[in-house]
Formats: sequence, structure tokens, C-alpha cells
Amino acid sequence: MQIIIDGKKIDAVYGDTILETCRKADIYIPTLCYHEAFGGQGRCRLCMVELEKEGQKKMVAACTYPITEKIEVRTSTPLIKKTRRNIIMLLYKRAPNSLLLQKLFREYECQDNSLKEDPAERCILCNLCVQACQEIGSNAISLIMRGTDKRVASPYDEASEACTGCGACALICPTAAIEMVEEGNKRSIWNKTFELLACERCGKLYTTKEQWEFTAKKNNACASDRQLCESCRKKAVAEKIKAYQAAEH
Amino acid sequence: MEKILVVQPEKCTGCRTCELVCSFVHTGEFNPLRSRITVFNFEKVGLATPIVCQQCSVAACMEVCPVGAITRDEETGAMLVSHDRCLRCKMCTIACPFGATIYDPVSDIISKCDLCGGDPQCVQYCPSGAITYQDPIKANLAKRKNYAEKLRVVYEEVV
Amino acid sequence: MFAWMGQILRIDLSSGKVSKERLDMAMLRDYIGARGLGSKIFADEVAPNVDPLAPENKVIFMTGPLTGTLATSGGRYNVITKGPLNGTIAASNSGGTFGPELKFAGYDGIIIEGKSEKPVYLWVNDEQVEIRSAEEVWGKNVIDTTDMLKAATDEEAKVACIGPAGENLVKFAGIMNEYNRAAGRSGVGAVLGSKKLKAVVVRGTGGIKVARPDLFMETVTDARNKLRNHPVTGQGLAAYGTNILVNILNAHGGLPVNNFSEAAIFADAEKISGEYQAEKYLVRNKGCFGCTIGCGRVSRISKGKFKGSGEGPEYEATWAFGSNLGINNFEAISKANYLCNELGMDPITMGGTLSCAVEMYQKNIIPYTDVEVPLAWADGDMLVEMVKKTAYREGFGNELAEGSYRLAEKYGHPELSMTAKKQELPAYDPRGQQGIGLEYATSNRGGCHVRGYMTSPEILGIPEKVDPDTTDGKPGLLKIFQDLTALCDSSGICLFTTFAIGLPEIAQQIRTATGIDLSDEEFLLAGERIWNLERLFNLQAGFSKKDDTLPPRLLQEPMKDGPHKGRVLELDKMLPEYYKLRGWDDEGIPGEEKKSQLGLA
Amino acid sequence: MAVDINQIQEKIHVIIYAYPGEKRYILAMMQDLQKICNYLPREGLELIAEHTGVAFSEIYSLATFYKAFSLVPRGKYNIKVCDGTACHIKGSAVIIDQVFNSLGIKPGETTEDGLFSLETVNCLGACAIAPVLMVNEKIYPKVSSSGLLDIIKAYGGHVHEDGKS
Amino acid sequence: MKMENHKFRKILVCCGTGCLANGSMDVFQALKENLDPDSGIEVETYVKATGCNGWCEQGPLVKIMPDDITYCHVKASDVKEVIEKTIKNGELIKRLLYRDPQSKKRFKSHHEIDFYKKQHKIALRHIGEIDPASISDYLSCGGYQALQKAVGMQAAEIVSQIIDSGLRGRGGAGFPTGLKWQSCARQENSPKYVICNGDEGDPGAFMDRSIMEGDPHTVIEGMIICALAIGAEKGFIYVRDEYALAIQNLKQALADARSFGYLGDDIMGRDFFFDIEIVRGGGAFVCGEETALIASIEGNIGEPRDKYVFPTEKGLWGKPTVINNVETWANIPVIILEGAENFASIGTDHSKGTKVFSLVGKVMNTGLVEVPMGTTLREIIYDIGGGILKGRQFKAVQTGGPSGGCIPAELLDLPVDFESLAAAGSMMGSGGLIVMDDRTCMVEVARYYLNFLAGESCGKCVPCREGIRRMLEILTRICEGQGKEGDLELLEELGETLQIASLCALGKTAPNPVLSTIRYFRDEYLAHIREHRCPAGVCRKLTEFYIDPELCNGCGLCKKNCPVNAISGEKKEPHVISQELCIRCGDCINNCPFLAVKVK
Repeated sequence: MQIIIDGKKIDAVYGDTILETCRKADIYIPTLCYHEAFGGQGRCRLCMVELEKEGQKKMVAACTYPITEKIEVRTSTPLIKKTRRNIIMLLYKRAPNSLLLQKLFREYECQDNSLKEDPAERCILCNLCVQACQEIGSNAISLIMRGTDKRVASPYDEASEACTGCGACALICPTAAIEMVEEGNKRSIWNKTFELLACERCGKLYTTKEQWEFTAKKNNACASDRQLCESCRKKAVAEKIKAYQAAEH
Repeated sequence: MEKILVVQPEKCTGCRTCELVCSFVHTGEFNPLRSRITVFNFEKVGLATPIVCQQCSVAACMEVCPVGAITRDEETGAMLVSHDRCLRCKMCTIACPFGATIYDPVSDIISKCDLCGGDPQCVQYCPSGAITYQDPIKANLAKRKNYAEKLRVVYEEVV
Repeated sequence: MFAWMGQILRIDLSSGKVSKERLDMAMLRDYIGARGLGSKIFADEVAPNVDPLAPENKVIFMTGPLTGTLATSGGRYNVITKGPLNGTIAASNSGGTFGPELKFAGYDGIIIEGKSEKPVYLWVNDEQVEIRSAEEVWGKNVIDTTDMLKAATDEEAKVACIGPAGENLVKFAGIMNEYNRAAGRSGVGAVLGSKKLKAVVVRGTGGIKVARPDLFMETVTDARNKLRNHPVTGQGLAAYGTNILVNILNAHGGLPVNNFSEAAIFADAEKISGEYQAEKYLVRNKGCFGCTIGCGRVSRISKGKFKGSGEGPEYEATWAFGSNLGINNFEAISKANYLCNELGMDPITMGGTLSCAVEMYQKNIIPYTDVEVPLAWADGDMLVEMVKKTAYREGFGNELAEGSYRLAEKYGHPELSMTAKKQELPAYDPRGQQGIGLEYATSNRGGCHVRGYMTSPEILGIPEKVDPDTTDGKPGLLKIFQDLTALCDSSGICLFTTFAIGLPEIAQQIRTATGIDLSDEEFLLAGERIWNLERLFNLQAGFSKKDDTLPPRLLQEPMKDGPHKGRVLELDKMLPEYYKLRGWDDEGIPGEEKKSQLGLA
Repeated sequence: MAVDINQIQEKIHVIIYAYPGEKRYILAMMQDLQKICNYLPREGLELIAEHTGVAFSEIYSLATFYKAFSLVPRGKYNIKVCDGTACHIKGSAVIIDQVFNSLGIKPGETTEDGLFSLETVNCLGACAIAPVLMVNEKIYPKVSSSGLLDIIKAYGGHVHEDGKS
Repeated sequence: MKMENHKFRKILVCCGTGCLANGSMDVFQALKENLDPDSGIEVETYVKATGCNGWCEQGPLVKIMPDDITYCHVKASDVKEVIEKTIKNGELIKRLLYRDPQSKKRFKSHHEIDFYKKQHKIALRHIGEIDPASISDYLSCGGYQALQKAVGMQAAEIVSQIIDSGLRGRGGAGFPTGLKWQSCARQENSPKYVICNGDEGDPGAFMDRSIMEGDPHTVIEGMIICALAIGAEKGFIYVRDEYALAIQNLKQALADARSFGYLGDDIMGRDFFFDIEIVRGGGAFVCGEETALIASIEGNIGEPRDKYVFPTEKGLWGKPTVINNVETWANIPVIILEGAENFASIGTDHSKGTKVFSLVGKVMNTGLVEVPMGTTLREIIYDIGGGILKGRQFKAVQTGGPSGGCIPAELLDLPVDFESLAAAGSMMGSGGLIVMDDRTCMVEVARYYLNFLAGESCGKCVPCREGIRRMLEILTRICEGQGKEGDLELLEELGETLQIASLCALGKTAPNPVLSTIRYFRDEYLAHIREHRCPAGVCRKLTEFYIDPELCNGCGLCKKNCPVNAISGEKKEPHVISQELCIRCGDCINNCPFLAVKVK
């Protein structure tokens, strides 16, 4: 079906969200809590766009609004800009030391104001880490409390049995709010310390024991006798080929 | 029939041109470490062989991915990573028996051979014809005695 | 910065200090990299009269902007120092992966200065750089050294090291990287030996970016196709390696025999040819980093007294250990070559020195009391034995270790040393190629075939066939070849590519990689600048017009037989013209005008 | 008032397993659990996770989201001061302050002797008799600052003349 | 006064929360004990505990039927006298009758007084009249007859009746109920669900509790009719766990309805299956939002989702779901039974029927009142509510709870319906009406609501979570005398973003209390910001109380009520407040009969 975005006719798939449609058509809409693997959450509200339907205008979140009829969408009006600016200002005030928000704060020409800043906060509660942890199947962290007390934590803020130390949460975090520290052969995250698994061959610390076991449980392809890092696994294959060649001669 | 990358180690001169071209087309820089194909040079026995993703029919990377970010390209049969979908949990890198799926920290993506969308550049640039892109059955019949066949055996063994 | 990493390492072995320096863009633009850039830094920092084995001499490992890229055979790096063999500014060029690895680690080059008290090696692990003790590997051959250092650092690390020859200050010791690739000539290995630096070990995980990726790719693809489609680079060198030249030069009547004393035709050429090697001993072709040609020979002598394996021999070694010593046993030649690799020596000088010794022995100039075994032509066992003795300076080997010039001089017959500026001539009899004679005589590092490869037009007809016997036009052709070679070496690509590609392709590769917008001619001018820089250094080091010459045998004794029967090298016909074309005065000194044109004033 | 979890473990098991092991009964399980324990003991939450197959982190998330639940034991007398609008405009904030003045506890806290804990609730639905407070199940209508002191005294709280305990 | 003799008498004891708090259970127990068969009463009398009569101010209430006597403030100690005099002898006990404070006149029946006269009861029709725990009580006053009628109708006919009635959701935004049903009825996806939203969270509103406690069957009947109309198999009643009595009565009602064949298989002999389950909420205001409530029933945290696809299409477990609030359900049987037209004849053009309000705050008569839509605020506050307490000045009335706004005195003649309230910057919400006098600080009220919402926002979306927190930050500092120039503009700017960008109605309406008070009481804000003064004497950092010696006659009430002994003075002499000791609780000003305590 066809809809109109910013005055242009755009092909859209019935049921796709406005955001998905715009991404496909290379129309930029900023997001903070969107990830393709999870779909729209509607948390950050940065993707608000203006919708016109049967002569009625309203603002909707592009990441959750499904296209089911002929609509007209505008992705950049003064009101949208103002809304985005205020959202960014609010997040910046929450996590002023996040580089991403500092960048957005400048990009959207936000005005500073008298609201307090929390220098220690980095998390913007986009929930991507929690979703990642859920999808992976660990379920080690969750959103706890509510309202202004809401935060991401492991149960009782203790080391969670479920956490495999994979670090996907830290990598997916847009504001680098999740601290993952590696020192020697130890990795610490979410109040849990993991011993890193050393490649039997080169000694490279390549994953945690917990994650290796978790993966092996899910797919035993990796459960060979030897625990090798990626490059040594590659090399092991090459060595087999070498052995074949030696046998040939 | 989907074509596959067939490696013939006896033809490989170990020049690593494949690594260069692969890293360049995928990352914009010449960096063997970021290449999806890796050449192993056994200097002393005079053997070199590229190791590259086999696009396994039962692919551990795909099986283990929690969000379906690795899918098979219908046309080429290549296992493709959707970087937008990928969570960087790295389970695929742990699961791949060939170590052919790696995490590239520079661009923060899971990187693996994508067959360049059906025109593998390593094949295009390989000076010695050690890497070819062909019909698997033809390749096997024609080269029964050849390393390509041996290589498949090796791979099958590893799997 | 594109193509270049923009950063070099400076290692002071005396103090143990490691520092990193940024490179100046203007200097890069003028001297490109590798040979040119290294020579410029060397000439700026080192007094021309320095004793090559003194701590004040420096060794510079330098890559080019194309090193480590997809450029045509861009696997090269150069070692620049003042060579102990002859005291010229030496730029020894090697392939493999060491150069690219250094760039992946983030450096264009390494300047090594001073001298360590105890054996050390340098460990460059990306940005981490340290000087480590090499006590355990001191005395070990190249293979063991490489293995041990890889084990001590990183399995994937690349090792450039010296063998026992370098440690023992053999004047023609080389630096070996990845077991078999060599910065072979001029004795650069002895300089490292004098500094007690056993090896440089590098691991790099970074990447190289180019300025105009699309254009660069287009250029490289075009150049690579030219290489693949060219009969020499696409077929000949790939099929038979450099030894393809054995039969060609023999047919041409230019394959020197017995220290250039016979007609340059070897009766058993077929037995030492590339074709023979491929049939009997070749394991596999091998390419340096990013090379389309793959001229490298992985070979194996699987049985007999010369049992062994390794790489080569290449054409020069095959000739030096073969026809030039009257030896037709390819297994002996191979073994001698493997040993040179393992011990870290230049086979050209080794063979040249030994053939000079054999001639002197046969002429009773060297008394039999001075040698442990008789020195005879066509004796493979003697060859293998003498190679070992030389590296360890055992017995007569200690004399051989000084090179043929000092040996012949010692016995009062310097004219029997087939050298130019005291460096042994390679495998082309200049009496059959006037151009290569002028090349030898004017080469900035003495006897050398890769300072403007005149064999290409004179014998192979590339880019077009010229009469090898005429002197006409040779100075002009040579000048272009010398300048282009300097540019080619400095860019980081292999000289062999010039069989198939020329200035336009080389210049365009440098241009698109670096983003430096110079015309082809301006790039060639950089080659000329480099050539003149080397010349000026040598002049200041004490060389002069009188050194731009060749042994009297080649200038006076007519070729005994073959297509060039009766010919001598007519150097005097070409040298003045050459000077003139170079913008030098009659004494071979660069004129002010030339100097200011090149920015060398 | 804290209960000894070990003593009522069986009881906890029974109330949790009284529901099918489905996600939608988690809230009900928690409510029942809280009724017998007066808070949500960790052991009980773990049992709910086990029974329903829902991740413990999610159970914890639910337990912290809903205000009715407490993860720490509450006092013997749980004072719930209604801070609904009607109560608020009739001075509930003063009542809350006064509880702090006399017992030294803020909402969510328990006195050291474990006798009293204080909570504020959104609305007890007794707006007509505001301001109200509840001690356990008993509602007190139209509470004033001074009236509060009498209520606390009635439950054995020691209150000084100046309003400080 | 003498009454007729009746053979049967029932004594109805109000056991709503208000009356219970005042001891009505003791009264009920005492009556039961004293009315046992051996008591020698000749007439057949029984006593019933009923739901809330709404007149909480006068509780505990005891009504005697059919004489129609209403006794106020009855204590257990009065029971014997009531039995002796009124039940046995038909005598009225004067002192227990309601006495109008103005006219000093006493009334026999509550029906005679203004508080009830102006009301029109539909949703509350049975409450206070029947025993909620008895299905036969419900049946005896026409219960389940609407269902009986509906069973004989086509499903589409039921839906169109509801559409035609003009009934709009009583829970908040006022979406037309019939359209909701229609949309759900059209869905092909199954199963379908019916949900009763009993998560009454508005602080200051308690009509849903009252209905669930006092007339649970009417809710159940409404839900069954809906299930019939849309083809649902399963219903849920989501009740706050705090509403113990409501849960108890609903449970009883469900059990009775099942045994009477109104729930379960083959309802009313038709091939129709429907049952209802009670889900207890966990205490989250946001769960009053449909999608959050659905999430909560599913066993998730109560985070709402964008409602671009309505629950009627994808609701509970992704299935078509009709969700209405308690009061809405209570209207359904009446509409079906008496016809859409009848219902539509009440109210205004776009707001039909009646609305229950919980009239609380600084008003004489507090309690639940049900009036036709379009009744003016003045009628409700003055005619029904009896005006402002203690003769103070009316200042504003807050409608719609935390989502609503404050309406000032100049709008007292505003007819109460969905559109008019919205136009005034407020909303109907669930029907809280909180009356404020000059002792109410409007800035503090706004701060109060924001503080409430800061704790009740689910925290999912940024504008709501962060915006409320920041608006609260500003309001708090204004209340503490740290307000800055530009604060009001920033509040307005943030408020706009919340309204535009918040995910659910909680966030979208959260700025209403702030924006409406800025709109109508800007001066009061400026007094705080510029003069560091709280005119209402509420913001403690900005307040100082003093006693006007001219007005004080030394009665000592203030001194008696001061919790910190900050007031001194001899009897009949003007008293003085010590500023050092004063904690600004306001007990003195609230208790002074002479208005001698003033705010500086």
C-alpha cells in the first residue's frame, strides 16, 4: 500500500510500523529505545511524528504505529522538533555525562535550564539491555520499581545465577551505562564476577565459562573437546587440512 | 543449485590477497584481522590454506542466535547477519565450529562471509585460483581426488 | 592520514629508550616511503663517514604507502643502513608479510640506533613496544630463532631476524623475515649483529585506509589484471619462478660461468633451470603478501646428502651457486641456498666470493695451505661446506665472510673480484648487455640488478625490445629505469610488477592510496630525488667517479663465445652521457641546478 | 512483624501451589504470600519462579513494581496514612510528619523495636471522613495531629509531651 | 410524630467504609443481638448491612423501612433505644434525625433533604437499599431481568441499544461504550474477553468501591450482557486488593450467580457460556489504564502500551477485549431494561445519563452523589454539598483526580459533562470532586498531584517519567520559596511535551493539575515565586501564623489543639503563637471558631 511521508508517496507493507517504513525508505527518524530485534517499545518517544488521518492531526510514536490505512505522515515539523528537543533535554538532565546525550543535546540545539543534573546517572531506561538479556534467554536483569525510581537491576542487586556475563547488555546500551570491567582473567558485570575462559591454544581470554556452557547447551556445535578461541578454531581446521596434505605426500 | 566457495589449498600461494580484498570491501580498510576469510601459512611445510565460512546446511550460528539475526540468503545460500537485529551476544562466535563467525570490535558487528551477495571478491582477486565459487556437486565430481574433496571431509569431520 | 600510518618508532638500543614520532607530510610527499623515506631519514641523521658496524650507524626498517594494501604485490619493506660490505647507503628490500604487519601495528617504520650490550630483540605488539633479552636465541639459526620468538610472543607475530652470519658480522649477512624472505644484500644483517639486535618481532591488528577507496580499487584491479595477463608475471614467474631466467639468459649468452671467466653459456643450464626445479623439487608456489605473481618457490630435496627443504633457490642464487661455480647439481645448489636462508646470508655475494676464491685457488693465488678443502669448480660438497664455514667464520670461511673484494685484495688480485663498488655482481654478464653494465657501474649500492632492471628491455623486451649490444640510448633508458625503480621500491610494491605495469599504474596507485595529487612525472621526479640523495650520500662517504666502474675483465676481456662473442662492456661510451642526462658534472657530482630542482640543495 | 520463614515454609508452598503454575497467577500468589508473611520473603519469590517457570528477575520486577508489596518485613502495627487528595487537603502531610516526629519513621520504614511501620496509601476510599489512617485493618476517621498521638499511645507507642517519642 | 404499624420492618445499617470507620459494625451487631426472636418484638424485623449510602458525613446511618426513617450518627449505645422506641412503639427519636445546620430543622427521612433530593440514582440505585451479599435482594428489585431481556435480543440489537443510549465510559476519557462493544463484536478473532476495571485509583474517588461493595450483581449482570452481545466466554474483574469488602461481596455474588445459572454453561437455557474471575490488583494507579491493566492480568508489570490498536482488536493475550469501568457496567442493566431512549433522555447533548461523584474536601456534606450529566458545579457543591465548611471561602474544585484540573469560582456554573470539563482544562475522570477553600494552596495541590504521579507513573516512557519528575522539581522549589523567574514558562513547556508525547493517558493528562492551576491561579504562583509567600498558609517554609488579638477571645481551642505546645495565653486573653516552636501544621487555624488565626 501507499502512504504519504513528508509529501512523498512511499510504499508501505500493511502492518509495518511507520518507523520500519521510514527506515526502508531511508527517511531518518531518531530513536533511542528501538532495536530491530525487538521492534518498537514506545519508551523514548523520540520518534514522535505527526499523523494526518481523515483530516485529523495527531502525534504518534513512529515505532509502534502500525500502518493499516492511507495516512499522511510528517517527520519533521516545528512541533516535532520542539518535542524531540524537550525529550532530549529531559534525558540529558537525567544523564548529563552520557556522550550520546551530550551529542544529541548539541545536535538538537537544546537550551540549558535550571533543572538539576545527576552526574552519576548514565542509564536512560531504554530497556534494550533487559530485552537483550531476555531474548538471549538469560533473564538476569529486569526493570525494577516504577516511576521515577525505576531502574535496571538484577534481583536484589545481587550476582544473578542466570547471568552468563556475555556482556550483550553493555554492548547494546546506547549510553554506555552498564559497567563491564575486565581485569586479568576476570570480568565483572551486574555485581557478578566471572572467570574468563582461556583459549587452550593461544591463551586468549575469549568468553566466560558460563556463556560457553550456555551456548553449548543451546547448540552443541561448539562443545568440542577443546575450548578454542575463534582464530584457533580456524587454525585447527587449517591444521587438519595440513595433516591431510602430509598424508598425501 | 546454490554455489559454494571451494578452497583448493594446493593452489594457494599464501599471499592473503583474499584477506585484503575481503577486509576492504567489508570494512573499508585493509586489515586481515577484520577479513572474513583467513589464510593459514604453514611456512615450514610449505602449505597455505584459506579458511572461510562453509555456509553450513545446518548452521550452528543460525541455530544459536536468539533473535534470528542470522538468516540464509535465498539466492546465494549465504548465512547473513542482520547487524541491526544482532544483539552482539556472541553466541554464534562460540558456536561456529570453524571460528568463521567473529566479533569485529572496530565496527561492533558480528562479521562473517556473506559471499559478497553472490560475487565473492576473494574469488575475483585470488591470483592462483585457489578459491573458486561453484556448484558443489560439479566441484565434487570433477575433483574427487582433489583437496577440495578432502577439505569437505575435514569440514564434515569438524562439524 | 591515508596509506601511511604517519608514525615511526625510534629505538635507542644504547639507552633502551623507545619513542614514537609523527612523520612530516612534506617529507612523505617528497620521498614516498620505504627506500626513499628511509634513505632521507638516514642521510639526515647519520654522518656519511660512519663506520657501518659502529654504534653510530643506524638501521631503518621502512615500509611504503602501498605496503600492506591491495596494491600490486605490496608486501615490501626496505632496510636502510650504511652497508658493511661496501660502505654505500644500502637499501635492502624484502617481501613476505613483515612490512605489512608493521603497518598493521601502526608504524611506517622503525629507526634503530645505538648498540645494546647484550643480545636483545624488539617486540612490537601494536602500540606496545619493548626491548627484550635475546640471550636464549643468540646463536640460533633463523628457523629456530623465528620459532622461539613466536612462541615467546604471539603465534601470529612476524619475525625479522639475523642468523649466525649476522651475529658473526659476515659482511654480507642479511635480515630474514618469516624464515625465507630476505633483506639480503649489502650486509644489513651484520649491522644488526653489531648492535646485538637479534630480531624485530611484530604483531599488528590495525588496518590501513586509503584516500580514495573506489578509485584505488579500480586502479588496483586494472593493474592486477595487467599482471595476471602478462606472460612474465602472469605465467612465467608463476610457473617456474625467477629460475625461468636460467634458460633465457643461457640462450642469450649472458649467464656468467666460473666467476665470469668463461663464455656466458653454461652447458648444464637445463639441469639448473626453473623447468627442472619445477619438475623435480617444487612443492608449491608461494606469494608474498598481496602478490598476484607468486614467484616464490617452496621446494624440497627429499633424499640424499643434500636433503632439506625451504624456499628457493631463486635465479640469482641458482646462478651464484650453479653456473658461476660450474656446479650443475641442483640439489647442492638448493642445499647451499637453504643454508643461506637458515644462517642469514646473501647467496649472491656468497656465491660470488666463493667463485672468486675458486678462481684464485685454481690460479694458485690462494695457497692450498690456507684452505681446509680444495677449492674446485663444479664441487657441490665444497659449496655446501663453505657456506656453513662462512656463516660461522670457521677456517677459510672467515676469509670468505669478508666478501670477494677484500679476499681478492688480500691475495693481491682485486681485479678478480667480480664486484662493483665492492659488491658482488649478479647473474647477468654485462658484456652481453651493455645497459646492465652501466646499471652495475652506476648503482648506488654497487653490484646490483634491481637498481633499474635493464634485463627487462634488453633481454625480455619489456616494455620494448632494445638491442642488448648497443650502448645507444642506454644511459637515458637506464636513468628512467633507475628513477622508476626508486619510486617503485619506495612505494612498497615489488619491482617485478614493472614487467607488466609502468609509471602510470604505479603513480596512480600511490595517488589514489595517499590522496597526494602529483602528476606521473612528479612522482617519477621523486624517484630521481631519491637516486640523487643516495648519490650525494655516497659521494660524501668517499665514493667518486672512479668507483663508477666494473672489474677490468668485463671491460677488457672479450666474451669468449656465444651471441656476444668478442664483446666487452663499453662503459666509457655511456658514462659521460649518463652523467649529463642526470644533470651531474663530469665527475659525477650532481649539479646545483639539479639539486635545487630536486630540493636537495 | 517478621515471621520465621522456616516455620511456615510448608504453608508458603501450599499457598503458592494452590494456583496453577501460570504467569497470570503470580500476582495472586504474591498477595497470598504477603498476607501470611506480612512481606514477600525471597524464598517465596523463588518458589513462585520455580512453580511458574517465569524468570526470577521478572518475578522480582513484579514484586517491586506493585506498591502493595513489601520486600522487607513490616512492623507489628502497620500505619497506613491515606494521602488521597481529600485527605491531603485536609492535612495528611502533617499527619505523616507527625508520625516521623513521634516515632522517627518515614514512609516505608519500621521502628527499631519492630512495633510500627509507616506507609502512605493513595486512597482508602474513605474520602468523606478525611483525613484517615489505618492501623492494620482499623480505619481512623478525621485524624488530627493531636489525635494521632492518642492513636499511637493506644498501640503501646511511647510519646513524649512535646510530640517526640 | 407517630408512625403506622407495619407487619414487616427492615433495618438497614450502612456498612460502607465511612460508616464502618465510625463504628457502624458495632451498631449492626448490637441490632442483631437485640433483635433475636426472644426479644419479644411482635413485628417481623430483620437487619441488613448495606453498601454505602454516600452520606458518609452523617454516618453511621441506620434506615428503617418501610417507615423511611433515617437516623444519623447512630452509636451502639443508641440501639436499645431505637428498638424500644422506634421498632416496638413506632416513635421517632428526634436527636438521631438529621438537623439542617442552617434552618435547624430536623428531617425524618433522608429523601427529604437536599443532599438526596437533587440526586438521580441509576448506577447507585440499589446501594443502601439492599444487602449486597444476597442475590435474592438483588432479584427482588428487578435484578437479572435485563439479562433475561437481553437473552431474547439479537446481539446486534443489544449493541445498538447501548450505542443509542449514548452511554460513555465512566472511567476517564468517556469513549462511547456502544462503539467499543461494536468494534469488539466485529472481530473474528477469538476467544474474546470482557473486563471490569475496578482498579479505582483516583485518590479522592470511591464510587466504584461503593458499587462493587454495595451492588455487585449489577456489575456482573452488565458484564454478562456484554458477553452475550460480543460473544465473549470469559470475564475478569480487576479489583484493588485493598478493597477487601468489595472482593468478598463480589466473590459471593459470583458464586450466587453461578448457582442461579447466570454464569457458567447454558446461561438462561441458551447455548451461551460465560464466567467471571476476580483478579486482585497490586496497587498501581497506572493499572487503571486499560493496556496496563491488561498487562497486569497477564502477569506482567503494569506498563501500558501505545493504543494505536485498541484492546477491542488486540487486548488481553492479544484477543479482542471489551474493558469498561465499574460504574459503566452498573448502567448497562438499566439501559437494557428501561430502553436506550429513557437513558438518553437524561443528561446533555453529548453526555447522557447520570454521573456519580465523590464529593469531598472542604464541603459540608461529603459523600457519593449521583446527578444527571449537565448539573452545574454550583448545584453539586452548594445545593447538594451544603456549601463550604466552617463558612470559609470557596476557592476551587478539582475534578478528574490527578488527570484533571482545578476549576475556579468564576466557573461554578459550569455544567458538568465531558466536553465542558475538558474545555475548562480539566476532565471528568472517574468523578472525584474535591472542594477547596481559601486554606488550600493551589501550588501545593499541583505539587501534590505531581508527587502522586511521580510515584505512580510506571516509568516506561521518557516524557512522563522524566517530565513529571522535573515538573515536580520545579513545583517543590516554588513551594519552598526557591522559585525562579521562568519557572512557569518551563512548566508550561514541559507540560505541553507531556501532553503530546507521553505514551498513555497518565502522562498525557499529568500536566493538567499544573496547567489548570497556572491558568486560573497564576497570581498565587507569583506570590510564591516573587514574594516568597503562600497566601493559603500551607507551604510551610513560606508560612507564618499569627493570632489577631482583635479577633481572639481567648477560648483556648487553638492552644488545646496545638501538637507542639507552641501557643500560649490565658483564658479569655488573646493568645500568641511562638514562631520558634510552631511547625505550621495549621491545626490552630483549622480549629479557631473566630477566624482569629491568620496567615502572614
